Amino acid sequence: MLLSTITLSDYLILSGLLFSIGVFGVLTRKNAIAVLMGIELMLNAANINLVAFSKFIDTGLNGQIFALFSIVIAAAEVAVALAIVISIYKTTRTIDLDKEDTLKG
Amino acid sequence: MIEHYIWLIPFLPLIGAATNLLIGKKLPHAAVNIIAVGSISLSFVLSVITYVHLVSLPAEQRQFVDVVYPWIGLGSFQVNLSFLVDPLSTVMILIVSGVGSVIHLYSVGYMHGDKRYSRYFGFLNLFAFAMLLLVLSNSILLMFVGWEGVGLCSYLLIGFWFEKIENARAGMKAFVVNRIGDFGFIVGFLLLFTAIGMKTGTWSLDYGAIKSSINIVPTAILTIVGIMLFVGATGKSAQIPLYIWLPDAMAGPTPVSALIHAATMVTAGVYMVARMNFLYVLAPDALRLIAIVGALTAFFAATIGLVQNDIKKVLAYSTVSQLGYMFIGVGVGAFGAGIFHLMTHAFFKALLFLGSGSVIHAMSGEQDIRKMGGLAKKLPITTATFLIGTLAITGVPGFAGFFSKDDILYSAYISPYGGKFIWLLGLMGALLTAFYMTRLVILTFFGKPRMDHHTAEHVHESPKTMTIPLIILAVLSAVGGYLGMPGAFGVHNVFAQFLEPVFASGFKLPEGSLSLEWILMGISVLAAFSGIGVAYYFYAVNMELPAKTAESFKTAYTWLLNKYYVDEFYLKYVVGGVMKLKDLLSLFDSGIIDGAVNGTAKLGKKLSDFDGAFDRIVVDGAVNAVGDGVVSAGGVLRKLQTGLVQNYLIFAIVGIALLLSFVLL
Amino acid sequence: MMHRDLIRSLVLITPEIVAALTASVALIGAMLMKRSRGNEAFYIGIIGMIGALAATVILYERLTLDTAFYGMIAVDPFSLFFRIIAYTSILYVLLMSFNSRELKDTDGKWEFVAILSGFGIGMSMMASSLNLLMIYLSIELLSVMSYLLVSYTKGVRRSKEAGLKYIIYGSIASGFMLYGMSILYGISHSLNLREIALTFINSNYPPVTVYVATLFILAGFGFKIAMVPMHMWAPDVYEGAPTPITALLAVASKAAGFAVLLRFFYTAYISSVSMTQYYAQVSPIKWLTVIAIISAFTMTIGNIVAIPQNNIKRLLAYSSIAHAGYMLIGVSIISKAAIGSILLYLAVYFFMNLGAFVVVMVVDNNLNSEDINSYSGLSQVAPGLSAAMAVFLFSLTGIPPFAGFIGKVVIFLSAIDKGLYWLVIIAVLNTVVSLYYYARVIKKMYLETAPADIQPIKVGMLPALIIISLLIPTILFGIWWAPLQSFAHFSSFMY
Amino acid sequence: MSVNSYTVQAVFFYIFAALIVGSALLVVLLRNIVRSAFALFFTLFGVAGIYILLGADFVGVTQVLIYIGGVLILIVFGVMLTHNVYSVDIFNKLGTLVMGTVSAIVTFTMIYYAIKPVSWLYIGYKANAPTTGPIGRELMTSYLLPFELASVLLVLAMIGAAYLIRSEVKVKKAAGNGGPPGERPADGIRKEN
Amino acid sequence: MLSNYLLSWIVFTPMIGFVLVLLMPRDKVAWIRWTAAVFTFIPMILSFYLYAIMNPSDGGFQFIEKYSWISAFNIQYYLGIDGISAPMVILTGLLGFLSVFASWNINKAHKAYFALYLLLVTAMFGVFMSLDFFLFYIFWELMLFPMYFLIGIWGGPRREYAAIKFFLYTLAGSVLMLVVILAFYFNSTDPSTGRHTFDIVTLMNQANQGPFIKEFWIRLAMYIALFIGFAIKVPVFPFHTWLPDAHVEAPTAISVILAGVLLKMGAYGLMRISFPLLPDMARYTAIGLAILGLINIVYGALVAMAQTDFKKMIAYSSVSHMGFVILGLSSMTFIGFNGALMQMFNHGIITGMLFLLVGVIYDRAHHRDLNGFGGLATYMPIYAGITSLAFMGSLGLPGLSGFIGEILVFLGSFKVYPVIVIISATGVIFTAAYFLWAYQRVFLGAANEKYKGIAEINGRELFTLIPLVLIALFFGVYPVPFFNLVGPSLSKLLMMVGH
Repeated sequence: MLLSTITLSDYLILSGLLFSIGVFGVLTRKNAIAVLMGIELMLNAANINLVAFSKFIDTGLNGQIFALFSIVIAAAEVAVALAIVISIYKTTRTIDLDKEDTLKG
Repeated sequence: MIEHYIWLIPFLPLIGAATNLLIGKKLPHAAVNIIAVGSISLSFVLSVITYVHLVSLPAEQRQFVDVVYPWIGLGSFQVNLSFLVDPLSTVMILIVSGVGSVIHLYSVGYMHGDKRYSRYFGFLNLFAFAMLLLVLSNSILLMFVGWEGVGLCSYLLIGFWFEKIENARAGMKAFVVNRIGDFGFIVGFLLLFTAIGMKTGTWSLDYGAIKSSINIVPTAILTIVGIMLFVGATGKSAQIPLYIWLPDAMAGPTPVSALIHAATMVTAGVYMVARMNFLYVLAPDALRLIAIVGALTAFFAATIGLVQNDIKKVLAYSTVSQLGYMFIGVGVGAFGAGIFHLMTHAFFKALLFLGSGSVIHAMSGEQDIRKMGGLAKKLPITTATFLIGTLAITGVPGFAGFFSKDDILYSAYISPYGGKFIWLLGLMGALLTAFYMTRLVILTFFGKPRMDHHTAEHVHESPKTMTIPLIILAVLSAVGGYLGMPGAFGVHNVFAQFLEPVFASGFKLPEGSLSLEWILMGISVLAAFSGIGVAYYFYAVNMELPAKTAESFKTAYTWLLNKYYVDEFYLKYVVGGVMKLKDLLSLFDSGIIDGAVNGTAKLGKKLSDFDGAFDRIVVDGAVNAVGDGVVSAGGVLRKLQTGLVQNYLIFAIVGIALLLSFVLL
Repeated sequence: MMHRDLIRSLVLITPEIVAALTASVALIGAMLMKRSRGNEAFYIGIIGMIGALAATVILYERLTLDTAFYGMIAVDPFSLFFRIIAYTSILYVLLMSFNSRELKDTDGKWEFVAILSGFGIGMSMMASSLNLLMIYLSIELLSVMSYLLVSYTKGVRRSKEAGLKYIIYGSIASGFMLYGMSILYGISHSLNLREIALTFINSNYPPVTVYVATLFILAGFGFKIAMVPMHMWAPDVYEGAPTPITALLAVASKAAGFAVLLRFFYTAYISSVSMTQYYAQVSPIKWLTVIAIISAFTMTIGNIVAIPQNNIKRLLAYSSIAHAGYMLIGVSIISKAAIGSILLYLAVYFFMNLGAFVVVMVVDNNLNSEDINSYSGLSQVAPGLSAAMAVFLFSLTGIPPFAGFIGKVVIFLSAIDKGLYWLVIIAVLNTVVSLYYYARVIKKMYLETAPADIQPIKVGMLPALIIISLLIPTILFGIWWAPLQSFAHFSSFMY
Repeated sequence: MSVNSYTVQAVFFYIFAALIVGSALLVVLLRNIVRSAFALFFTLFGVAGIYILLGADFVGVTQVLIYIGGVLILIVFGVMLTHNVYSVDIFNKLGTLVMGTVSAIVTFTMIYYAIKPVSWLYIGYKANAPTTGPIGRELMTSYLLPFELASVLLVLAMIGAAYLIRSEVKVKKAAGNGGPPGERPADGIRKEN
Repeated sequence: MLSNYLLSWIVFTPMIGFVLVLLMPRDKVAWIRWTAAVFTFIPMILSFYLYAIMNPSDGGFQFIEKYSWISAFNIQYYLGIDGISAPMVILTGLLGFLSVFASWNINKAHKAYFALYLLLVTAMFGVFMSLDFFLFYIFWELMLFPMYFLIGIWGGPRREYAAIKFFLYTLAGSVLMLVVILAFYFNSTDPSTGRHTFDIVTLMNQANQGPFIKEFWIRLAMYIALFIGFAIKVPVFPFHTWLPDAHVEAPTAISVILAGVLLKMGAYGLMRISFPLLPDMARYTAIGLAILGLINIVYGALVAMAQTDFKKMIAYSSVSHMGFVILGLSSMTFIGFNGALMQMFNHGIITGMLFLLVGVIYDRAHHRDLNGFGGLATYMPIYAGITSLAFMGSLGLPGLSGFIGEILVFLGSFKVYPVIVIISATGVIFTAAYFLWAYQRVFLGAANEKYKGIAEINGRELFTLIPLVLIALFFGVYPVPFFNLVGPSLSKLLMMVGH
């Protein structure tokens, strides 16, 4: 039957896919906030991994706790990232990453 | 008693030289004279005492060594400052100090009024020291020290009046050519030293040590050593091919030419060959070579002498030629005859040079014989002594030259190493010598005066200090010959007999018949007189004949006048070649090596424009040269840093992927 | 959990507690003092840091070798060494900030001190954590704090641009690290490093998985120490950030990176029982060769790209990348002596690099330029300053009699002992290349004449004191470096 | 557990998986930033569902609360603040697009080859018991230090973010550093390349 | 008391001077100069005293000072001298002291100049005395950065280029040496303690060298790496291009030190480290060394002939003279070694004199173009006299010390490489040619009015020259004391090299 039981590797492949899409999003979008979204996708992928491992191979709940902390930290990161993006926007009216190349060489 | 004071002989002139050079400027001329002449005469006196002491000893023990102090002490290899006194060196020190004192006395008059008076005498004394050291030394290395020392003094004295750049250039030429000779000499004694050392384990350059172990060295090596030492001799004693410096050496003051370039220094080569007779005897091919070169030089130099117009140049070529004779003498194995001719030549050649000196002195510097003539009346003593000298050199019987030259020609004829060809060359040389000497005498002293009016008034006889030496030398030139009268005259040869123990290394000249000796003597006398006659006819009787003959043999005359263009050849090829080579190497050094060595990092180019230009080039990213090495690699990698964070991330991910693939595969 | 156990753990993290107190006092200060422009905040910060340092030294003297909080962190000489480096570098940054022209006119001085204390806590936790979660958490704490610090001068455009680049690069790097950790957790079903080592011993997993997990984690650590594939952020951020913060990044966060790298690899990938002086590897992968390759690339790229630089901070950024490369040589030699040599190098690197940045700050304060050309003729105008800079630069090149040479020699010693000749040859050639750009600065200072209009440089009392306090160890440890050697050797004991 | 509960789980898994992957692609590919922010909502919701499926109920709820409630709202605010109508988000240069896809594919292959060969040590069936209690106990005992540390991180992050955003207070003293406050005079010198 | 810390006193007295000079106010130029003079005079006198109380018959190391410096790596502060290093120490002391007077007319930043100068002197003493590889390397590198500044700041027009080139060349060489030192360290076992050691003396006996470096290829690679490090210093043919630039641009006093002492470190390194530690390799590569020596002699002489800059000519002449040293060393014979060491000592004295003389003329005419002078002998007779003596000594005229060195090298190496010696003997001709040609262009010829009122050599310059002239003459006439001093150690070295 097509709908056989869901094994750990299915979850892992799902998180792998999500991770790669996140990477693609980060590398191709020009808008800074779009990049932040990409980062969120990557972190979520990692969390799926953690929770999946916690269910299938770990007696304790370490994986889930790790995921919890990761969510918290992600929140803090987004806050700081947005603060920086907006403060740039206030002075230069653009958050296009291609314009941010004065420091180079 | 004298054995322990031998070192005083060379040492005295050294002290004289030191005082004159250091404080001579402040001393009055008189004091300088006393120091200079005094020191050389004192060493002459000591030499005489040594001679007397030596003669008092029985013939076999006439040899002793005076060791002063250890010069180089390297364990097994010891070189001491030690002097060997034996008949040969005694004769030499007598000649050197004797003729030297006479010339020192003469120089007092000649150099009168020169602004570097004390320096001149300092150098002259220094020369005497070096020459005495050369002849008295007991090891080849010490002889080499004297050898270079005299080379130095000849450089300093030739270029004494260095205001005129030609004199300086002549001095340098002399030193460099000598140096080329010394190169040969060094190689020679290096080979000898190593050959003996390897064979016998005794590492020494003393004559005694060498003589004792010479016979186990293979003759092939000995021949090479002989030849290389002779190369050194050609450099010092101006034989073909290294004679070119002697004619230019005439740029120095005349007493210098007399002492160094006639009597003593140039004879060093002959002395060396004589001293190394025990080696040369075992290397017959070397001897044969010496004889041939000697003969060629004798004839060749005489031909050039024919047409020279400068009084000193004529005498210079005559010296080269006479040295040729000495080398014939030693070359054919008649070492005694060679040394005897060396002595007689020292007397009459010094006399001739000093005579020409007083002529030049009188003519206030004029040296061209074509502008002279008719000086006999004004310079009676000079003319008389000059005449005696000429008679001696041309080999007129009764005078010194005749006996010594004849002895050489005779031995050349009968010796196994000589042969008819060498004798013939010697004979022709004698004829030409007679010709050019007579030409010189006639053109200088007789005939109508050809100098301009102004110099004519000033012609005057030289002062007493100059004429006395002339007279002394004239007497010696006349009487000197009788010392070594050849056996033909029934009386045993005092000189040869005195030197015999030194050359007693088992080589005997075959006994030629008495009649042969007489015949040869007759032929040589004939040659001398015919030379004089023809010259007399050319220049006294039929004045314009020389011009006509010069006209008819145009090319021959110009070739002779320009000394066979030998100097030009040397300048163009030897000196020119070296100059081109040095420029090539210098270019190579600064261009290629410098560039190549730091070319890898292109530091050179980058370093050279190390200032703003460098930054400008790199800052605007124009990496100009391909393969600019490390510095340009920096520029290229730097451009990867585009400023876009997304590019950085791509680089990171690709980097990790590459690492993974590298590790896994 | 028995409260006696809790107290013991709390005692073991007293320095962090002191730092947290400082942060809270700073926050209170922020509220009360209403954005004042005065420097009171820095005094509080300095007192706090000195307190933390004192606590650390006391712990160090008590020779503790223990874990705390259920094995979350290890408090051993190794971690205490890094805590000392952490709090000292923050202390120096605070001292520098007194005179930093960039930070003078910000109104957030109190927040600055708070964030710095947070940075300190993050760094010491990084050095001591034995748990993957703790490692991730402390790295995140450190990173977020440094994102804030880098873009602290909000008036300056390039500082915000640097901050943006830094946070984007950092988040993605930590994303990769988290993913790597999750896989490692999957394999070894435990977050504790020691247990991970046991799983490696007991079970063997396909090398591919272990490689991918390790490389992803290495990406995270690599970002912190700016090693080659993960180094491209460093030049821009070092140039953009205010100079004291650049110094902090170059010295403190790099040291923390090495701490967590060493802790992670020497606990998880190596069996604790080691017969020979070399530890036995347990993991199925040849991670040593990976580190060696990275070290070679890091050194070479760091040195080569530094040559054409014109901005002094950018040049020092590449130079610090190169120095990361030299230290990585030590990491690729798994022996106790190797750890000692890295710690020694870190200490020496701390003095000379920090000193160089202080001088850069002083010059920037006076000439308002970070361009190397503006250094020409500095020796005539500020002889003392340029002499100090020359000493720091020569020491960075590794010329005796300065401490930099000793650092390099000690690392080369252990490398040659292990037979890594090819790596040492590369390092040695890099030293010669590095001379090129360091000497260029010295050349500018000494061999060129100052432009006519250069006004005299006033160094100020505090920066002078700071420079001297860094100059003395750089020279002293070049000559008599036995104490430093024993300190580093002793600190190499790991739980 | 009857056969159908497995199948029900499988069905839900595929629904959520499709939801996640679909909306993730939308987030990344939509040109308009606002629509992609909205797509992100669905992704996060899907992930929460997955957590519930895996029996991590507390984590699922946290995900919804913090991620969707907090982070997503923040992002939407960010978008609104910086989204000026006339700057259409034109497409990226072809070069970065290509490199982006290549890197994504490379990353996926790395992950895929890491996961595929591993034979995971399953611990057998673990019932989906409520996890809030145990997590709370774990947080207060073995994970106490990370808990405290996370709190320090959050506080300081908020303080820092607030500092970065607030506008400079007008400098009362005649500091005389004219021009826009904080903005240094044209730092021409800095722009050297 | 003094005698058992003598070596440390010699090495570190200049350091005391260094500190004093730094403390002095900037404008007290006279004080600074005289402190520098005093603090180089003391080590010179101590080195003479050292020679006096040294017992020459024992070839081993004397005045040993051995204290543990960094016990962690078994690095010792180990000083000692023997017959080979004693002359070098005396030479350093002498030239170090005299060059202070040659730098009397340094015009800018006197304090920095003399401070760096004293540091340089310490480094040089250190190199010749240290017997611990690590200490040797520290002193070897310590000499680098003072030289960089001394050339870089007080040098001629292209000083920056010359300074950085000197620094890079020497650093590249010494960095190679560092790798070899570390390799030796790890493959050595100190018999007494069983630990690794940097101690050159223990490394000298092959028993203490570990297994790893017994393989032929490794030993050859190490020997060549060491050789390159020393060859750059000597300098040997392909690595010599830094010398002319460094000499031309360096101020007079520094050229004297550079030529007089620094060049000897390369050769000293060969004798102290390469030969005893890797004797089999030394023997194996001796022929190569001889050929390089030959190239140095002939190539150096010819290129010197092509120079128009006085100092550059002398620089290339140094390349040529050091070629003799290399030839002597390659001969592996007792006479050859003595010749090489003698030549090192003479070259220091004579080339030191030459550079001082160039300094005299440069201070007056402010240019060094050989063709630019002419006829100076009439205006400056004393100067011309001393220069002619220096030239004669340099071209190897008997009676002066130069000759002894050269002739012994020839005598020693002829047995081993007859052809090479014969070709390098031609060098004697070229040397004579370029020196006399230079002498003629500068001094002889018509009096040149451009230099009408040029001042004769003054007292201070004479004071620096006279001692050197006397030593050159003394060792030319009576070199036995030198050979007694050097002989036993050289025979010990010879035994080590196994001939």
